[in-house]
Amino acid sequence: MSGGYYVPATSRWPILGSLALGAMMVGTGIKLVYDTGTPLMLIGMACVITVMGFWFRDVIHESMSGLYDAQMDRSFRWGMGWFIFSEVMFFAAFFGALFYVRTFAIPWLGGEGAKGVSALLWPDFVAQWPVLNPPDSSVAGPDSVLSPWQLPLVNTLILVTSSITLTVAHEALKLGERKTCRNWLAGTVLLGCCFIMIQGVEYYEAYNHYGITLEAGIFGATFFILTGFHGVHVIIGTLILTSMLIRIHKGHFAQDHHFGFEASCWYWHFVDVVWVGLFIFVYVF
Amino acid sequence: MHLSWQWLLTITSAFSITQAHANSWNMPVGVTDISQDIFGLHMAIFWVCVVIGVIVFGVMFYSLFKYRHSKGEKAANFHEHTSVEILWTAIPILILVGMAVPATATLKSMYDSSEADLDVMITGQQWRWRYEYLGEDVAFTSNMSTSRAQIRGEEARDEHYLLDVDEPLVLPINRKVRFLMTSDDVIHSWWVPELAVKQDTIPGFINENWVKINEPGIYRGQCAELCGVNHGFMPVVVHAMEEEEFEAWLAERKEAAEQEAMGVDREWEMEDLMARGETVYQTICSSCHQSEGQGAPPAFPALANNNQLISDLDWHMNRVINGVSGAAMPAFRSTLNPVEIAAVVTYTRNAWGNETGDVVQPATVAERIAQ
Amino acid sequence: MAPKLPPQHSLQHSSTAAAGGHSHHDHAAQPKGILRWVLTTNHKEIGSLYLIFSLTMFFVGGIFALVVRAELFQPGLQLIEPEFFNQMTTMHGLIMVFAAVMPAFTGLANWMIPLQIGAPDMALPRLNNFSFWLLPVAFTLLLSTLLMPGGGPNFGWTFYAPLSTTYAPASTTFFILALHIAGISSILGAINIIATILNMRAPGMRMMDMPLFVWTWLITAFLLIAVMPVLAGVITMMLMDINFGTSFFDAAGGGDPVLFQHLFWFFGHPEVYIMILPAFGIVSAIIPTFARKPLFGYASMVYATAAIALLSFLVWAHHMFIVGLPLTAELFFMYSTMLIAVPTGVKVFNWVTTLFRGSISFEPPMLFALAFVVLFTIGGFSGLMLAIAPADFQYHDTYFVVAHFHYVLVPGAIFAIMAGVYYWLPKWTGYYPNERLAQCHFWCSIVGVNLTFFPMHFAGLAGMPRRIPDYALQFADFNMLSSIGAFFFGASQLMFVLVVVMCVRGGKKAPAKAWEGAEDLEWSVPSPAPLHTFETPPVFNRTHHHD
Amino acid sequence: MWSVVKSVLSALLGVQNDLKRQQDFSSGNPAAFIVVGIVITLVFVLILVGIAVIASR
Repeated sequence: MSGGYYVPATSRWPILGSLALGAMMVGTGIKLVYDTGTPLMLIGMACVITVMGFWFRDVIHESMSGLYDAQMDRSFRWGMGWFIFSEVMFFAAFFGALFYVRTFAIPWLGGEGAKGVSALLWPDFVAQWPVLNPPDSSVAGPDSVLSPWQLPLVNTLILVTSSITLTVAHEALKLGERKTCRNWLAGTVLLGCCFIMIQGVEYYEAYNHYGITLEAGIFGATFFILTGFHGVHVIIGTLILTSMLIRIHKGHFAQDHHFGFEASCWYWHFVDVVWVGLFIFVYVF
Repeated sequence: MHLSWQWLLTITSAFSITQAHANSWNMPVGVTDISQDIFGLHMAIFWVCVVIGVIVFGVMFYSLFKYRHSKGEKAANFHEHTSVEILWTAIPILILVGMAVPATATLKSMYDSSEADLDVMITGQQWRWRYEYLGEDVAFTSNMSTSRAQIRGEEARDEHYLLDVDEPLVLPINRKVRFLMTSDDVIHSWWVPELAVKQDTIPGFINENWVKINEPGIYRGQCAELCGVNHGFMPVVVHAMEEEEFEAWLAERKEAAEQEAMGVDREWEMEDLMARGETVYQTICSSCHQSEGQGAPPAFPALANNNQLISDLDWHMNRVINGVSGAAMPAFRSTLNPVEIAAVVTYTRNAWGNETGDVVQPATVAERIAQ
Repeated sequence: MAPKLPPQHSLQHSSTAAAGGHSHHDHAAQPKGILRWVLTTNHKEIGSLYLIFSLTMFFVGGIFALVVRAELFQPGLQLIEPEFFNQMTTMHGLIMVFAAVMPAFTGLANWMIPLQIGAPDMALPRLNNFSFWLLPVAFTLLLSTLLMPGGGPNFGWTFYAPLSTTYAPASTTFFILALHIAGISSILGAINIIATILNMRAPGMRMMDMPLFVWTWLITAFLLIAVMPVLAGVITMMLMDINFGTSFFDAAGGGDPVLFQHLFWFFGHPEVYIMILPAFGIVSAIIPTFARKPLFGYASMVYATAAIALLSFLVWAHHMFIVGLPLTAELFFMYSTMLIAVPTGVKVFNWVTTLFRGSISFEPPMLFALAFVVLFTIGGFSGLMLAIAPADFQYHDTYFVVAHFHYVLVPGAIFAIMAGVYYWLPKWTGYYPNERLAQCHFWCSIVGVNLTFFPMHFAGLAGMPRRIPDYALQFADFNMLSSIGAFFFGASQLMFVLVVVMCVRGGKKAPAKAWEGAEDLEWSVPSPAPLHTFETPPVFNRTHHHD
Repeated sequence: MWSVVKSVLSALLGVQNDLKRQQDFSSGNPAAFIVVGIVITLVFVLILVGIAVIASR
């Protein structure tokens, strides 16, 4: 290369990826609306994952053959940074919904504030958060809510610890101590798996012992959409870190040049920060 | 209520008010103080825009004409001039502040619905309005009365095509009437231009608004928020009358309501229920289930030859009284009275080939509702 | 003496013209035929794909609009049922916003941003192709909902809950998923554009040297990344309410239908600017070119764009003035909305002052740009009127609003896109567009647009609500005019297709610098621009401006 | 510091003389501009909220 910028050759992954995503979405839609179509959804999902695998394989290959220069590296950085910003805004929508409901809608329905006259429609409703008795008696609220100081606290500690272990792994990589890096990274993945399992236990408890369900009024709705999408992100993050572990094992990444690894760290820290927000606003307050 | 910026209105009125009354090109001045304030704001901002437009477009078209390349005009090379830029930032800000002050005053009075003489609950339903005079035991629904034949062009369209209802909202003039607005299903918007009231009705919440009408008359409007297939066919008609006339009307309606209440206890004949039921069906039910009960599946099931309906009277009554949660079928227990429900159930069970022979008595319905 | 802006520059690079001579190993095995387009990673080819897709969808959405206008030609129900009418208004809005205007700007960005900043391609070329190919998938799915049992989306492009949740047709789930795909496409496209602009500028080109089209797109891309995820969030909540029994938008469970509107318009208002900021950039390139005079205030244009973008996050609830907001909120949003007039005014004043004492010629791009300034400003005026909350109680949800946003979108966004296409066609094809036909297209469009949308102001003020399939008799004349105008405007656009097709096939040859007054970097590469440009970064020099 | 605030304020109004801007872009610290920009935006929002609260009394 004569110092020029690397423009990749034609690639079949973009078009295959979009078709796969389309198939997955159509399958999901058919599943939701007509309660069939699961195979299409699963095939689509498998194809999306496969395409992503091949796509990243190409990128890794190009990167390992030294086709990327510092400018390309910066492009990846900007790209990943803004992608995470878009994820922040995705969660912002759910947090915004939570704050709106708690600050405005629930008090109004209970007779307080600028639109408190709405309580005429719901004479029996008492505004409180969490909403255990939704305005209409046809909606069954949760029986009780989870204490933040049990499993959620454990999960908070797990995620915060995992951020630290990941940082240690990153520092080790920068020093070229690959074995240390591998061990700490493996620890991080393990912590991620623990988090997911504990979250699973918590969901089981919520559904079976606390009556917190998706149908349980606005509390159930906000609880599950926030923790659920966060959980999905933890799962994705764990998968990313697992692939990083495999790559470390295979001897990828240079001491001073390993953006793939860094990007997964960014992502993991982002997931961590979201959890802290969740812990404070969904569980504690 | 008159604002100190009345001069704005005066300047603009010479042209605009006569204009607005003479034709339907402009916003109506309306018959409340608020509507007149709003009209003043509207004309003021309109003229501000016209003046700015004339200046800006004047300079622009002058430049386009004067500095044509084809006339061999050489381009100057100036750019950036801080004081000009400050000027064209500052002047708009001043104009905006000048507009914001009267707008704030008007908005505050629009929001002040305290100390009302009469409370009317307005409930949007797909696709009609329900009016309830709170504390007076008078309530009715208001449906569009323009015939399908006119809409289809099979009959000549009359003057108030699409803007006529069977029962207008009757209000007194010179009295502050507070509206409590809500909806049973989707968001509607209750709008009468001449009263300058346009307010969304949000299911599960109540919005407040108010009017104090200055002149008796009939004022027409329409639902302004897309609310489904018949959004274009739910007009609002307000009949504003002198206070004494209104009192007389209200007393009459109260008496009629009492009569109706007594009807619950009496034994009804099949024909009477069928006749009453047909009226109720055609005004309330036919917009979804269609005039011959054929429905519009999948959203609106057919009632004619509906096996479940024919075989299960209990199920049928339950659907009408309590509605279907999560679907378009509303609960009619508070919208219709027991007589109307009994009549419409009887009607649907015996019309269009549904020959069940069931006669449902209002007393039975009242009992069901009480449970 | 410090250099003055806007930039004028010379270029030192030699590789461009000889690009064909470079045998770069990556381009060795170019697939032929259709595969070349499907698999491409080239920003010019992807840009063309975007533009072709957008033009196609412009006609699809246009036909939906004509169905609506045909039904509204006279009072009564003649051609279609209200249910189908609602599907047509909804689809018209969705297609025009998400499949016509946005992809058109993205297409122009793909083509022009690398050329204007001296980059060889977009920062992430494969991702770029992915962003494009998501669009046909998304909109095939969206359009297919029209054929599903129960019909397609019928709740307006704003899809307010609960009409779009509890009371919606079954196809709504597919509508949501289609919008998710389109949203992913927009976000990835925007990330790519930001990375390109921040990272790929020619050595020596600073931020304040960038052409305004690049600046406006940078800010637009930021808006996209900030608000498309919020749209994704709100439609996800809809999906949950419809399919999983949650009660985000249902008061019975403690939710609020108005919550939907807050989230939607938090996306929706910046979305409006997403559709107009790049238009500002195009017009700010064209007017100085044909006035042969630098833009009056380059920096203040940049600042005004940034200010508009910032304000766009603070004004969303002016779409909700009649929804029953508390008084304080109503006042806040009225004030913040009125303030938008200030930076927008700065822009208009700048364009006009640029014309003043120029040397103006009236080629087709300039005609469209000038029409943009006038008609967009008229749309801005009605916007200012709508900002006055008490008056909005009368305007809201009437044809006055329809007139307002069509003035900013059709002779605003779409005229700017057409201006841009006419402006850059010589660069893309190597030929000038047929001047006479283009002028004919322009004058027909001007007449058509105004005939269609101007009477809507009157219909709205006189009391006609929007989104109704049939109307009272006093609105008949206005509607008849609008319908005639709409069909005329629609037919005129066929001329546009003709001009473009003719221009691709041949015509008067264009030199590298196709317009006498054009200054930006794209005019330094040959016309037509070779497939690969700036493979070796050019050195960007600001020449000192003589005063 | 004061000059940064002044520059950001004039940017918000879209008014800035060329010489001053050249100085900002050649010698200014971008981080300072961003921080001051965010702070001023927040202050602006708060002022607007304040006016709305007072006006609605």
